[in-house]
Amino acid sequence: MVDAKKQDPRSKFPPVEGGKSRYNLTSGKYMKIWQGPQHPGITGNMSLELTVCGDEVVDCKTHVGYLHRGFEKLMERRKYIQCFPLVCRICVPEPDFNEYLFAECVEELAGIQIPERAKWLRALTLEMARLTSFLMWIGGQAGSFGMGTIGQWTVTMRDYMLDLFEELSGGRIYHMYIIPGGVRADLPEGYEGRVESTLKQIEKVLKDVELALMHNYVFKKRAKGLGIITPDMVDEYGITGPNARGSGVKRDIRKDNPYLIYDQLDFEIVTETGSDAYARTWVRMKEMYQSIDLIRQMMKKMPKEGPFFQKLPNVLHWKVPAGQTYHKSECTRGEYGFYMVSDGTELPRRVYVRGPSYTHAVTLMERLAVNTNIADTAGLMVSLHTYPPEIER
Amino acid sequence: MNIIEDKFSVWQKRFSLSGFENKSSELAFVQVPADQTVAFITTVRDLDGYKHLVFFTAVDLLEDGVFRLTYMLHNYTTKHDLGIQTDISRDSASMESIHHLWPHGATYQRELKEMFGIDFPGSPGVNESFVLEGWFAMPPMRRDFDTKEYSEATFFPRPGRKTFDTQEYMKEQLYPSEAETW
Amino acid sequence: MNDILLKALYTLISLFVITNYGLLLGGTMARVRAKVQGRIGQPVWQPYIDIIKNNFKRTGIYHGVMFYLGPVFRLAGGLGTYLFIPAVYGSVVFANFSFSGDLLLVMYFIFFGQLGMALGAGQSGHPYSPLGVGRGLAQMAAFEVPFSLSIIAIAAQYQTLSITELVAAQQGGIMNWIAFTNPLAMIAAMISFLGMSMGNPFSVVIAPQEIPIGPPTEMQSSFLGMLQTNRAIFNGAKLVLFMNLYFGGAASIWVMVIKTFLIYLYTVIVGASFPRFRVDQSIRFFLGIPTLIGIAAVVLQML
Amino acid sequence: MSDSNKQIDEIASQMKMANDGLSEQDKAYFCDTRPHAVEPYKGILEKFANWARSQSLWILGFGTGCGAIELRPLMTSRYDMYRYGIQPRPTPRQACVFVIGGYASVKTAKRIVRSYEQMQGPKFVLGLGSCTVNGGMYWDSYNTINRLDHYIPVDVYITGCMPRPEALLAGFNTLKGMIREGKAEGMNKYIENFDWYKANQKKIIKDWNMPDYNW
Amino acid sequence: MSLKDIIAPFSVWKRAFEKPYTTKKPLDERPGAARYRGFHINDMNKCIGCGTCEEICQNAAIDLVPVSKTVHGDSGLRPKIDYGRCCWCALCVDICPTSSLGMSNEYIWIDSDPEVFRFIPGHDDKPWNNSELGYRRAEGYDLLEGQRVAMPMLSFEESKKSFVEMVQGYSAEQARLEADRCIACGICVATCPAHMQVPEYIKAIRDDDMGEGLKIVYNANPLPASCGRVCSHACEYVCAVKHKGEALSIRWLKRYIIDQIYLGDYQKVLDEGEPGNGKKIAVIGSGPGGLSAAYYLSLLGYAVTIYDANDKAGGMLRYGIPEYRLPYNQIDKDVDYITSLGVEIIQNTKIGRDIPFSKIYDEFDSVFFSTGLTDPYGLDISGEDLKGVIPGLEMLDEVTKGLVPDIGSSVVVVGGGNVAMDAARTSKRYGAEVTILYRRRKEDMPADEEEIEEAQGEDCILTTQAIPLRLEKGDKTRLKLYWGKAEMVSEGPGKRPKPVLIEGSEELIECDTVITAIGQAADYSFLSEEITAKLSFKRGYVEVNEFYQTADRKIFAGGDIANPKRDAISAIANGHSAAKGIDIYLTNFRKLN
Repeated sequence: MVDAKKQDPRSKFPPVEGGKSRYNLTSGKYMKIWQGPQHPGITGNMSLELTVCGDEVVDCKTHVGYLHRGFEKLMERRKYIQCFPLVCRICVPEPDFNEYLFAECVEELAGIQIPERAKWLRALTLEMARLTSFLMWIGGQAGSFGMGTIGQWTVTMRDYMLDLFEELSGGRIYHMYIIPGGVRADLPEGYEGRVESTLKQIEKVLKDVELALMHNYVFKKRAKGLGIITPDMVDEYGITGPNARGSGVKRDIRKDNPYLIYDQLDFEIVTETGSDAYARTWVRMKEMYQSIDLIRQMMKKMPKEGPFFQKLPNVLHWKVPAGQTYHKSECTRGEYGFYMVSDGTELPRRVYVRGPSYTHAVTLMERLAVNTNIADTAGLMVSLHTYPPEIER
Repeated sequence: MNIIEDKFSVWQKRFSLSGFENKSSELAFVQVPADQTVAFITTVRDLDGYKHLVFFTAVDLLEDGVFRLTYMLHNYTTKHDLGIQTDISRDSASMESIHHLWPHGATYQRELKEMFGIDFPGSPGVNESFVLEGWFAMPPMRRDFDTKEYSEATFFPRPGRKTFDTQEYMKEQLYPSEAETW
Repeated sequence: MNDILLKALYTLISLFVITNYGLLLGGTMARVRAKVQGRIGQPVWQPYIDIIKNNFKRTGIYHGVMFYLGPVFRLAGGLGTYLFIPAVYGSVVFANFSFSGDLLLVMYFIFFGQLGMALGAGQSGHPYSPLGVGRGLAQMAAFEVPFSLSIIAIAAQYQTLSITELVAAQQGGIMNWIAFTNPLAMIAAMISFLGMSMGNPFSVVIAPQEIPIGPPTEMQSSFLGMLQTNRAIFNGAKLVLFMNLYFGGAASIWVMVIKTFLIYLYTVIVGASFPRFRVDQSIRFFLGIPTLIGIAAVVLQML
Repeated sequence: MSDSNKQIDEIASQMKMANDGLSEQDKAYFCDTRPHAVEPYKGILEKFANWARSQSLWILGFGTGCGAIELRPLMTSRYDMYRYGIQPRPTPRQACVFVIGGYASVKTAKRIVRSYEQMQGPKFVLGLGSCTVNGGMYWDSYNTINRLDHYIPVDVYITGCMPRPEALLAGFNTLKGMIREGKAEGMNKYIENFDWYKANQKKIIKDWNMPDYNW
Repeated sequence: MSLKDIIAPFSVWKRAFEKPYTTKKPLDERPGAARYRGFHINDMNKCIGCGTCEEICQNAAIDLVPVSKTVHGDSGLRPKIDYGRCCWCALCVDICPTSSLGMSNEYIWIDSDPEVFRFIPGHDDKPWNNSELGYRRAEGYDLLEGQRVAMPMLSFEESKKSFVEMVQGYSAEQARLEADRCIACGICVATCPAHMQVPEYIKAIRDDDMGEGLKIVYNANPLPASCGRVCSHACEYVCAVKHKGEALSIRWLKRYIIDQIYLGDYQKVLDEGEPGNGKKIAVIGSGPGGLSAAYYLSLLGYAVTIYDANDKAGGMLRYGIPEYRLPYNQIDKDVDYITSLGVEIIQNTKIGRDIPFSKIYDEFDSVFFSTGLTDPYGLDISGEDLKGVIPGLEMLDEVTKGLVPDIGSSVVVVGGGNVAMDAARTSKRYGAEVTILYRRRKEDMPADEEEIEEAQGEDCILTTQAIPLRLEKGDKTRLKLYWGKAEMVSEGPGKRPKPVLIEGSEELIECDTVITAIGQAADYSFLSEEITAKLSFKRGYVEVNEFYQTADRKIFAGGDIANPKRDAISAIANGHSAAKGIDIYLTNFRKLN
């Protein structure tokens, strides 16, 4: 069986079979260069092994593992509560999804019902995390095409969001807020007002960004037609999230399999039909506005008072009944899932983390990079919004 | 919920399924013998709309001497996740490849080969290292691999730590006498 | 003999001034750029410290003779460019070595530095360097087209290739500036100036994100210090050149400062607002509208 | 048990190294030649040089771990490290500060060593977070190093997980002070104890060869 | 390419005319948020060194190191945190049972020496030690349970009518829930006089492994059925969980284990002990001390004979504690297992009266006596010898023997100890109106808190700060008791205040019976004179060494006569120590001779 990628019909360059180096590097026609792990154009710490002919990429191979810490192994020898600080590290820009999914899996296996307010608070942090992550992403997308100004603004806006997180949870990056049983603390006093003023500020900057970036001749020139994901590739490559929605595929777990309180919120799935990096940027821009709207809705609809934590059995020797489950949620990059197996002891038997970047950054990237200009690989990679730690964990 | 149960009875006519576990309206698990797995996956993919390979992973059931492989598939129409599980022997673990169904299956298989030592003959690049580099020990996700021991032997924990056990220390301080030791 | 010594002294003064001016201009513009980005920005004198630090590096790896010579060529290019441009009209000190055909020599020197750099970068062995050099040369070839057309147009208009004479021709009021007497030539040249100053959207040569950081990937320590000094001089030289060619030159050093500052600000204004083109896109861009404008300018003169 | 051991050996033998297929000559990319220590200048000249070094810190843009996430705000307008003379550089040749963002997996450790050696002296290393001190959260992981100072010399440690950007700025201030006082001589320390560092590095980095560049 | 696409991007320059986002002085302007998880702080006075923080830390970042003096309920250890491991998750703060651990909002600590990042919060001098802000566990979020699982009990209405056991015992579910609260710190072990392995047997309950539990319990306590009901549970006063609210009900969990296993199954679980070695030991008194010594001696292979003056074994457990607290069949359960090991109990034989002490002294290889305190103190007021004034113990003893005490319809109990409460509540069960008089305040009462509460719950009237003045023969009732009000006079700091009679205050209670329960003294009359001369006594106690060996090397003594704690569990511990001592004395002459 020949790998589908190797027969990419778009490639002008003949594939060579046999698993050997397919391009004769000594011929002088091809050159192999590495992008990353030490490279500002790479998302996180990973690398692309590119074979180029002139300015054109003829073969791309993703190398990951630079951030492999063995989370899944480490969790096998930690108690359930001890896994809680660990999981958020799997995804740094958006740690809350890990916390939520881990908590959700444990709660299901242990049969714990969390209070209503905890659900709202969880959804609130998740949505805030989405906004935060997108804000950094848009800076990266503009930056990967050389427009540093946008990144300077939006990363600052992200920082304002981090201030909110810090106030709520006590941590800027690793919030460790969603714990099995609920959340760790209630909203501080006057939080709503500060959220609103931050959102207003972000909205203003987003308007500016939209004007300066989305209606930018050069940006359009670069992003349009870059990294085209056709709708039929979506299932084949397991593409989820904005990458799929940018191709007009209407899928959003928040709507399809609503979790927490998403069924009580009023929103529509954002789609674009351009299928390229530009369309994906639009999807994410719109999802930022959507997130802002959802945060506002939640602030309004949230029960104003009530318990936010359901007492757990003593966590020092908490035995979760045997069983297995899978939970997923819609993070900024796509479907984020936790598969958990418990064997009835104090330690989880297996926790598997399904990160959307797993397919986006490896198989999909390897396919899309072929035949792009070498200067576009960074932009292409960012437009897939990949994050390496969730690949290698 | 009934839909999946109906489907299950249809599938059961063709495959020897067992261990059907209907977790919720969104999730079910089913066990398939190893030799029928890929055929079953192909069937549900092509005929039942489970087009999306969510993930593919293994659990090391050391006590039973098997690896339990889990293929999680998703059906976007019914919005249902189906976990297809199969047990393969731990010794000379090998499984049929699914990279022809989904290209990213090859990545999962590459990872499983590296982390568990499960072979997938024919899967592209399955022997290439994935996340590890220069790894010569047992595949680390195997249950009998002790990561703490390995870490302490390989890396250098900073010396100079000493801790006291509360109970032991209080005994030393408050009732060191042999008369009260039992 | 005295004349030569005096000339040498004047040249040194002129170089000293332009180097410092270039460095300060660079520092100032970094602050201006920072302002758009909503921050304070580096100190104005930061380029000095960077150069001092780079020259004080204890080690420096080299990859062969050409690697040594690359920055030297580059610096020679920068110096050459500047030394044939009269910086201040009518000033003895800043007249430099202007002569009747200096415009051609200047254009050659603009190219020369880049070529020298290409040799050095090529020997560094890093794959990013030749990629960057390739991009740089390709893009340069492209922006030279409208620029050359513009030069041809004004040379035809004033029947001279001497910068001093061109400046002299523009004296006596703002409407005498070539910018107004031959706006098409000015527009073509100013667009190609964006490419020449390697700011966005034509900065892909030294872009950190798009694979190479360009020719200087392997350049470090005093090599880098030399390149930075050159950048200051070269920048100054280009600004002075454009000022002389299109904006009436400068009768005093203060006028020069103001005019060059504004010209530089123009590239910064464009640079902060746009991402960068890929090299093929920028080539297409330069060979499109700017070239057409340049041709139009030439044709208008020919008519 | 022996069966499974055999199987593991088999798996190990099937694993391909990144540079498989290269000639023996090409494989030895790693620089084992001994560098030479460079003595600092004496007196006011060195003081001046140190002042300049402290005021112009160029960070290598290599996000080795999660600490990299806080470099982003630091570089952008909220914290604006440029005003302190600190800026990122994309290539190790031009950088003089290496910020190790927390944990380093074995695979990254190799790149860290490589990048560190490519940097030109004097060069400084900042260790972020617990992980660089004693392994941090990943103290029992099979793939992360526990003590960074066993592999490269570290000048300043900043506690926290993650350290806030302010803590990083404070760390840079400390580093600046050390440079001005002439205390940040990590590079010479590395050269003087070259064998020790190399032995430590070789103990963990089994796949010692570098990836196959064809330059 | 539209014109908008060219012009719109220049809108970025708007920003150039606005205020920069940059924080001017980031190091001064932005302290951590009020909840920031910064560096640790620890309240040294609150911390008890339980080590729960160390237990929950997934990074093995916390060591416990000696800092202060070890006392009961405080190990003297304090957490030392390795910032080369910490991840600032604050789980240690969340779980800290005393809430002594917290986090400041300080977050800058920079050093070039990696070895310095280990410190003892609160002990080492750090600038953030007094930080008010920073992470603390939020209200409404708690990882530990502070409330006890409620014990099913008879209502007071029910209980005061009969001698049915009032505390009904946990169900399996309740026991597991209660056992789940344990944090297994082990601080209680030092405080338990018998040093029972409390965390281990509680773990056995969690694991639902009663056999294991029983084994652990019998390791240190051969009378668990009794102790599980009436132990004075010193452990619960030092329990780390108590700082969160209520202590773990360690006593009732122990009882739960015993209640789950039939006596007949004991042998399957417990060790048989060593084979007989032919040596004979005499034990005088079958109270907890004696039974404990007998049990451990018989495990060591000695032939043990217990001499007891009453007709049933158990001593004060049986005759001093009413049945509603400790049913007799539970004492029987403990005693029966001990006798099943071959221990011989000779009842109704009082040494000194029926058999001379010297005979036993000569006949056996060693003698252990724990005869307890049997002589009640008198009230020392006039009219004390009137009819109707009876000592509390005597009354309880009668009840145990099945006699109906002659108490009439109204009773005054004088005293504040457990005996007083027992007497009062027993009287209540015979239908009397009961008033308890106590000299000091309620918080000074030596009786267990729950006993006082239950006594009050059963409508016993508690009158504190009341000093009996004199007794007179009554008119309608048998007696008239005059008492005076007392005020508490401070005796200086650290000392407990003394009750002093308020001159002129005098009140009267008319009653049928006055039960005195203000303490007892030991009775050493059974010892032969020559032995008495050999032994040394101090304030009524026999002087013993750590193995409870008296000045006569052959004689060991324990229980209330040898230790001032005066409770069953101490007596059990004494018996155990003495058994060890006897073993050493008989096998290893050099050591204890």
